[in-house]
Amino acid sequence: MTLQTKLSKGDLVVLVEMNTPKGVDISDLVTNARHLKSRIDAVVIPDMDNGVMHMSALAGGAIMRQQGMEPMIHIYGRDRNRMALQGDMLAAHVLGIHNLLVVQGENIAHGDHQNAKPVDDLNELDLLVMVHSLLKGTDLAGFELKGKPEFFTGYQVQPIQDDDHLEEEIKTTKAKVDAGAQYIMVPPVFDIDYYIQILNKFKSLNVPVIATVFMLKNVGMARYISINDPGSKLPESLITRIRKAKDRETECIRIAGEMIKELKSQVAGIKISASGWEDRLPAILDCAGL
Amino acid sequence: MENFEPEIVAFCCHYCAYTAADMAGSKRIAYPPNVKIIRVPCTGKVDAIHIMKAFEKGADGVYVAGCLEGDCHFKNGNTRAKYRVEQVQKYLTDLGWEKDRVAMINMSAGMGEFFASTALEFTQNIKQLGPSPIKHFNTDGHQTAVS
Amino acid sequence: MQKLKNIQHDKSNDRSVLVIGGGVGGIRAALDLAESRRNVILIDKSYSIGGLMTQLDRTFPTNNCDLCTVSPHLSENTRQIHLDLQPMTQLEELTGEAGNFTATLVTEPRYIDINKCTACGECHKYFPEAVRFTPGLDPRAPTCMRYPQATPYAFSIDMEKVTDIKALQKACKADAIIPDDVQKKTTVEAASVILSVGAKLFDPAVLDNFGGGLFDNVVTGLEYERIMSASGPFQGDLVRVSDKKRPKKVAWIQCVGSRGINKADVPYCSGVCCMYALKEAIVTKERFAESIETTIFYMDMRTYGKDYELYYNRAKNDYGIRMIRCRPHSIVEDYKTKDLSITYAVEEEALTKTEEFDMVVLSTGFRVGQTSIDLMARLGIQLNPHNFAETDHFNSVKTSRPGVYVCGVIESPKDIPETMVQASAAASMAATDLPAITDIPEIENDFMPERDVSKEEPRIGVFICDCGLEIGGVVDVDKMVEFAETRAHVVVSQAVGYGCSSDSMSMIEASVKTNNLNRVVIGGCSPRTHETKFQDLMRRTGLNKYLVEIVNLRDQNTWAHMGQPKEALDKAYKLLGIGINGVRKSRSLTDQTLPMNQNALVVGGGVTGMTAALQLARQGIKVYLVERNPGLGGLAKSIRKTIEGDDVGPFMNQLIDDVSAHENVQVLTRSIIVDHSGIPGRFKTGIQTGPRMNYMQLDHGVTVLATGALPNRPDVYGLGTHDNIIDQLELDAVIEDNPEKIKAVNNVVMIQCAGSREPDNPNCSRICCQAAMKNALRIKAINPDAQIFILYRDIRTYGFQEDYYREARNLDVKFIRFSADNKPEVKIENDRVSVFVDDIILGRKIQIETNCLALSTGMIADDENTEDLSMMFHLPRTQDHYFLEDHVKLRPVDMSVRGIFIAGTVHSPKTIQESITQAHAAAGRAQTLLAKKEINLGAAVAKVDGSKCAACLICVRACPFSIPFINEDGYSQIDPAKCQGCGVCAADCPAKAIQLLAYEDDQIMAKLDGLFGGIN
Amino acid sequence: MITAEQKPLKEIIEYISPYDRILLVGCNECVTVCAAGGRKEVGLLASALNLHSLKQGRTIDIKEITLERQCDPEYVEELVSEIDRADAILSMACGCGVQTIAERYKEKPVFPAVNTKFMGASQSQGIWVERCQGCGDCLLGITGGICPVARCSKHLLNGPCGGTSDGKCEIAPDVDCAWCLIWERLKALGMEKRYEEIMEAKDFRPAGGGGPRKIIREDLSL
Amino acid sequence: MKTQSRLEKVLASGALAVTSEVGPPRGAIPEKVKEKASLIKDHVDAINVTDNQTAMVRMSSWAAGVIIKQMGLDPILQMVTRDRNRLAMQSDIIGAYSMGINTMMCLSGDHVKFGDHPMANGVFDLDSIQLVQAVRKMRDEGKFQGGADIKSPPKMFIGAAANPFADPFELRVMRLAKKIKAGADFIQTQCIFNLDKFEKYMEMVCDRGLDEQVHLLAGITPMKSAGMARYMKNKVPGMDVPDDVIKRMEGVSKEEQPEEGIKIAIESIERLKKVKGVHGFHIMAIEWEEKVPQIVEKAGLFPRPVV
Repeated sequence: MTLQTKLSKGDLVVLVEMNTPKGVDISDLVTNARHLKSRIDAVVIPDMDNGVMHMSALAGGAIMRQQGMEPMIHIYGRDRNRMALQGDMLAAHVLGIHNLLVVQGENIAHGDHQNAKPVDDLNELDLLVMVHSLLKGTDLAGFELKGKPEFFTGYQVQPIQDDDHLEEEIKTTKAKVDAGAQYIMVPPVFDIDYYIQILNKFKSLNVPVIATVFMLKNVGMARYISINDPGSKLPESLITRIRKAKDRETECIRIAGEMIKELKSQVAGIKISASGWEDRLPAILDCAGL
Repeated sequence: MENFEPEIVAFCCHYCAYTAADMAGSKRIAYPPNVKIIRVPCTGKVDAIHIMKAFEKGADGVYVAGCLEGDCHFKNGNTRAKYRVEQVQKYLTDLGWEKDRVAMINMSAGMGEFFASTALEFTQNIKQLGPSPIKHFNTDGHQTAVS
Repeated sequence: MQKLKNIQHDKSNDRSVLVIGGGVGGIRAALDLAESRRNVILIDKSYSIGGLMTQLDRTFPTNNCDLCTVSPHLSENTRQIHLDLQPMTQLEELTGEAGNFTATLVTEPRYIDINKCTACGECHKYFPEAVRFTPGLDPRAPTCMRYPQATPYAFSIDMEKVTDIKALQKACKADAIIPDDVQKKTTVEAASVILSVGAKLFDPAVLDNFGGGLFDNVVTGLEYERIMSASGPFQGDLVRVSDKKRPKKVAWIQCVGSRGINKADVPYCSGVCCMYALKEAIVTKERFAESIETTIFYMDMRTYGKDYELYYNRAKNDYGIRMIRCRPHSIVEDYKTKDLSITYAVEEEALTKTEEFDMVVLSTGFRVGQTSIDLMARLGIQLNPHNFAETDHFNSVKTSRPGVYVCGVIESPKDIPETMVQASAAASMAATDLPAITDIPEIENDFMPERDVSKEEPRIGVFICDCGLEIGGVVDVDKMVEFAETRAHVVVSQAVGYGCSSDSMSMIEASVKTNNLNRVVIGGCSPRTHETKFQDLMRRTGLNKYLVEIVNLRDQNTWAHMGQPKEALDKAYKLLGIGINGVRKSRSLTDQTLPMNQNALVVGGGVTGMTAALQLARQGIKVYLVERNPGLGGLAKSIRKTIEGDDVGPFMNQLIDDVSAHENVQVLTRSIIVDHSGIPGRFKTGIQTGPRMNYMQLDHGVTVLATGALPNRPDVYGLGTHDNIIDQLELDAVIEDNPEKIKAVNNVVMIQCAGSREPDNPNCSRICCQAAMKNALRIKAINPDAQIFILYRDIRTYGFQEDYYREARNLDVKFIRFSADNKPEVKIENDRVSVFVDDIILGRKIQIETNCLALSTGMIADDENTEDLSMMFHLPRTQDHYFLEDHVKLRPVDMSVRGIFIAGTVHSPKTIQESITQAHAAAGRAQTLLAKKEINLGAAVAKVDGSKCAACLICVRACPFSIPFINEDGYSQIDPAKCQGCGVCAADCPAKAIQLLAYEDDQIMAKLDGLFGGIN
Repeated sequence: MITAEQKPLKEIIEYISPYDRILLVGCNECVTVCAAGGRKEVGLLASALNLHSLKQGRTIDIKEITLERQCDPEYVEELVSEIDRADAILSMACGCGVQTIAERYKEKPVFPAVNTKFMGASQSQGIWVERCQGCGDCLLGITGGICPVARCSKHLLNGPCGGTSDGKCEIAPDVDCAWCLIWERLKALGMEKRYEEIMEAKDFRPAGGGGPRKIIREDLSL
Repeated sequence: MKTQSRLEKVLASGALAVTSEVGPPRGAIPEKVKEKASLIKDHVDAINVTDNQTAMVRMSSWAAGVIIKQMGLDPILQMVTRDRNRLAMQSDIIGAYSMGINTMMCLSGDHVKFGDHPMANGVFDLDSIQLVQAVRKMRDEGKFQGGADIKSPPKMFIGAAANPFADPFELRVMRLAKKIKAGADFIQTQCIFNLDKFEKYMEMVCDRGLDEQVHLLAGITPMKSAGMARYMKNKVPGMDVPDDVIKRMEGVSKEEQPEEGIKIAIESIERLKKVKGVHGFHIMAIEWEEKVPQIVEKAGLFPRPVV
């Protein structure tokens, strides 16, 4: 069953995020994927996430396909112009990658190639328009394509900073849905009750809402997020809980698992991001009872 | 029984307990000389057989001393050692021995005082328990292992 | 017999660093450089190196005898390739410039060929007069060693005092006397110079009121050390000089010759005397008798170092050492009994008292001798007003002459750990004038080929140290020797004195050869400290280094059981039994090696981290600088001025620019460490980096932790409740940014130790007293009419900071002392802040209304962060959550996990300059590891016997590092290059098919047999 | 593999108490892999027995030997050189090994030191689970690779009983319901239809109902 | 008519059948059987006689069945495959039939672990479906399992059990189909508390047309207390007691709880009467047989038809 049909049937979908390597050694990527094969519905492959140069998501998606798994790749306008993007989309279809997630590319200044020149030929809305056009068999210049690609396209909501921003973000997201986004992915919030409130608001857009569970790894990381990303509402009690744990890593896995448990009845799908600790994903799934 | 001086073997891991023992020495903290240390790289190396053989050869008590839980230099050698000590305790119980003749103790390299106080405590416990059941008092008051 | 090896200078790296002074500082600097494969010439005017520290009895806080901890550093074979030791040598002239100096050296005649001398001591039997052994106490032989592990291990002769040269030559069986030895002059090329000549101790003889030099039972601190020392004049017995009787009452008088009260005094604080007086008092009680009464007369107790306050508290509370805050006026000797009476004023009661003592120790401090002043003139470096070497305010080892660096007491008064830090820092700085470390090729060690002993019957040699009195003073070494003789296969059994001294080492080496030994047991101290040294010895004899077993007779026997000599002897027999049986089963093993990763990870982007990163980067090392905040700078960025008056801002901006611009530094801000694995030289650390927490793994060979401490914000004295109640850091900013506001203040009150020296933060924050002086003086400069009150417990302006304290007093800053149990009170009424304090001198409570109350809140460890890091990196911490270094005296920046170093305030509170010095030191120590191209993993790896293996997979699953796998032959295989050597698989293997080399089961069984008297 | 578990020490001690010289024989096959009777367990048991006898004030002579495989006469033959010096044999092999020894050395008493448990697989380190009962007529091909004979508490062949909850068997919450597993597997394989076929009553002759079983390979036998 | 079974006749008449059960005593006390049976004799069409229920040793079900038969009532012989192999079971069947017992239930039985003989070996030579098949073969083909002919084969009306609530739910209907395919004439279900789920189940049953092929009797158990409800939910395997039922029981005072339990049972029957495919009720009043008449009456199932 593809992701799309499963979502349309109302079944819970479980996605995990896996980064392509910075380099050509794909052994970890493949091994981690294999360990999850029967347990998840799709693998989300970010494309040079956070502005850090990695192997392209297109290749990552193709590798997942080779492993018999369903890929979903990020697309955004920072690094490629409309030519490159359309070309890559056609390639994606041919390589068996049919799930797209339109994201906003991280500011170049935050990445590892700070001197690079951002392209920004198309914005997120343009991208959705572009995908829509390709689906219809026409490229952005109006020329007809030989063979139409098929895509299931979603939109990645920006991290919510506060209630005002939430309202604004719902508006922009609605525009994306109107432009053809078929599902939306909501970034992580650590206060579950608050997260559920947010998710419920997005549900009003009438497309499947996928929540994100982001794995904390230690106190330092939790502290960093609580200070630097107040919108993610990381409660002090969570930091205390990790500090008090005898085995902090296991506790972090448990926390992620519990979040998934709480969220799974509330949303159409859950994406788990272990951010480099993909080898711990099976343990998180165990804890989540998935 | 009063002048019974037990023979105690302590299997100490190099990184924590052995260093703690050195630390106790360098701080001149006295503890009973009954404790004799055999150094191992990690308590995970200590096999149940080593403990059993120590008893067989005449030990009145044996303890395995490793790093604090969660702090093992080799990730989890000390927790494995703990299970092995429990295994030996079960054996001893089955044999009708006191299971407290063997123990697992955790400490960090800096805990010289703790090393000394546990050595004292363990020695006192073994004194309470008396000589190993395989030892028999000769008329001159000396104990010998029958072997 | 140890020879001084002729240096074969590496051609491509032929520029050396000249280190002047062979005290601990000079030795540390020289060894750091040599270990980093830099060529070093170490000169010392004395006939053997070691300096002051080797004369000390024990050092705090561990109260160890540190001879043995220093000595392993002195004779490691492998280092000699790069280290050229020239005793009895002085610098005459230094020309040229940084990178290209020419030094003229003069070596005095020794009259003994050190390559022939066996240090047998025959010569001194015949000519016992003339040369002084210990300052002031011990007139001894003309050919005399200063301490038993002297390096080089050879006598020297003071030819002027020799009457009959022929007779002397005759006495020497080794034919080592060179009567016509002459002074030699040489020139050497040096890229840089490190000056580490230390300082002299003040001679109290000039003070008539303390009878120094006149009264037998008044001694200086150092003399007291010598009296207690096992190698001292009374063989380690504490007795009075006058009647050789054990004293019952000993007093210490602090600040003798320091802190400028008398005419002969120097104005500065000598920094170390408070700690050594406490140590001597504790050791007196600990080693000699609880009942000896110990009293310390002091002005301010300056226990400002790491955990020193705890040591002070122990002295007071656990040992009952009496503390009297008073400067005694004089000492009077009873001419008959030679007892001493001290007259002193009791502060609280305003009366004087006279009390009798058996012995009085004068805590004398440092001063720079004329020879050092002359030497510094020859080096062309500037002196400060106190005749110490003037250094850069942001780099304490950098002198006024580029390329010349200093370390140790010649820079400023300091204790051993600080000297060690500065030595490593100086070495690191000196290396910057040499080619980058990454450009130096590696030279192979060439030991003789190993002998195959597998077919031989065991022939065991047992060598037992007495370690001065440390072992021999508790148990009878001869009896142990006899015991060992009776064991099977023991061919040789003998006592060797200090086994780690070079003569004993040579003797053992010779014995191995003449007796054709194939296994060796050393009964001595802990293998943790000395195993390598004896393993090197084995290699020199052509034996595999795993054929030696060290029996821990000292640390785990005589030290712990000194009160039970009989039981300790019995235990010694058993420990020897374990060792002998164990070595019998030892096998020759090969060490595993892996290539070194030459990147460095520096955690923390404050002043310390940046300095360390830059220093490493300049040596060609790729550095990852990880900082959790969005920008670099850390706490130092919020400081405006140093006490010396330097602007911190421009300095920091320059540093940030340099770091950001350096091609070898990869700055990773907004980065959090989340995992860590690997072994020293091949670490792998995972970080989350950037605003979106991108995960990244860094490969690196070493780690420098410089994550700093936090400014303390305790909830005391109304801090945070009123605009006029601020901390010193805020005051610093106000003074700089808003002088108008300062002009408007009338009464300024500062309260010291706010939140420090308290149960929940027991140590001294070190920086607050100088911060108070700094800010007080600046306020006075802006607003001379301002009244300033500093409420304190002890003023701890150590070293030259005392100058600022004196200046503050001169400017009429009021100092009011309070005690921990009677603290000032702050009241806010009608928005006005008042401080109430009991004035001890006035004997009443006074009220000061203030419009500026500055609290000296100091620092507190970043518990949450160090806890996280300590778990990931497996590092110990102190009780108050700072990182705990490997050895508090001798390895102050090394952590117990090799390859991890700490610097800055994550170690303990310190000033910017001190942090920078430690950063350089950490970078220098890191280079000693990075200079190697290979990592030695040791030989303790698991080995599978395929014929026994049942391929059950238990090892595959049990291994914490996932190393074993089932190979195509169907049995488990363990890659020795990956095996970490924990032995979990060996213990779990149900088929007993796995053995951990060096800890095989048969060896452990044999050890058990040895313990219980059986033979195996 | 065949799994086993050491007998209670008390029982072993009772067996061997009349004897002074014991030959303690381990096996390097299944019982090593399930950590019941390999070299290590042999060593531990020997040590425990020694401790026991020393406590009684007597010494026993325990000779430890671990054979490659105790169920093959050729390996068992290796005991010949030791057998005369033993009063009794204590075997840590499965029942097959014990019987092979008993058959070869008829003059010596042979005692089992382990309880032979079942044919199982290792689930994770230190945990072994039953997977096969050797019924002689393998059904796995039609049950999705999961055996209802070995893994259903009631050996049901036609589906789960009414006691299943949450996919677990009624006998204990940690026991998976074999039929739930079979069903999931059949679904995954698209073989749901298989389930609807009634499995006829099982012929128990190949399972041992017809007496001790034997395999004869004429092409191999000599 | 396949058999002489009264139950078959009632069902064939199109009336809603009512059965209940009697657990034989743990001792040779025939009076006890009689006493229990007479409590319900007028209110049910047939009486299940349990076979070592909950794996506890009791008087054998066919002996107790004979006692009931001798009272002129109609016993349903329960037989579990746990305690007997195929020889014993076939011999008991022809024995029982010879004593006039013509209706039986084929079950696998609770696991021995739960009973008073946990050390016993469960036989399970056949499973319940295979037993249904075996009885049908005896009746319709006149053959024993071994293939030999039966002289005068037993004509048993064959029942089997169904639990609509055990896992996996989707298998429940298929399993029912299997039992029907094997030869089950009627089905008695596990106690039904979750009516919604049961209705869904019945829909699936009807979708497959199984209601045409078998007579399904819905299981009803009156609860004595909220405690019992909780116990059933938590401790009895394969039981589905929804929270609102427990809440309802808890909502009344302890004294009123038995009455509430009976009320629930009656309401359930009323509701289930309307469900397509439900051909009757099997009332399991565990150790509470005296309440069966009341339930039957209040549920409008009294009097019983005469056939």
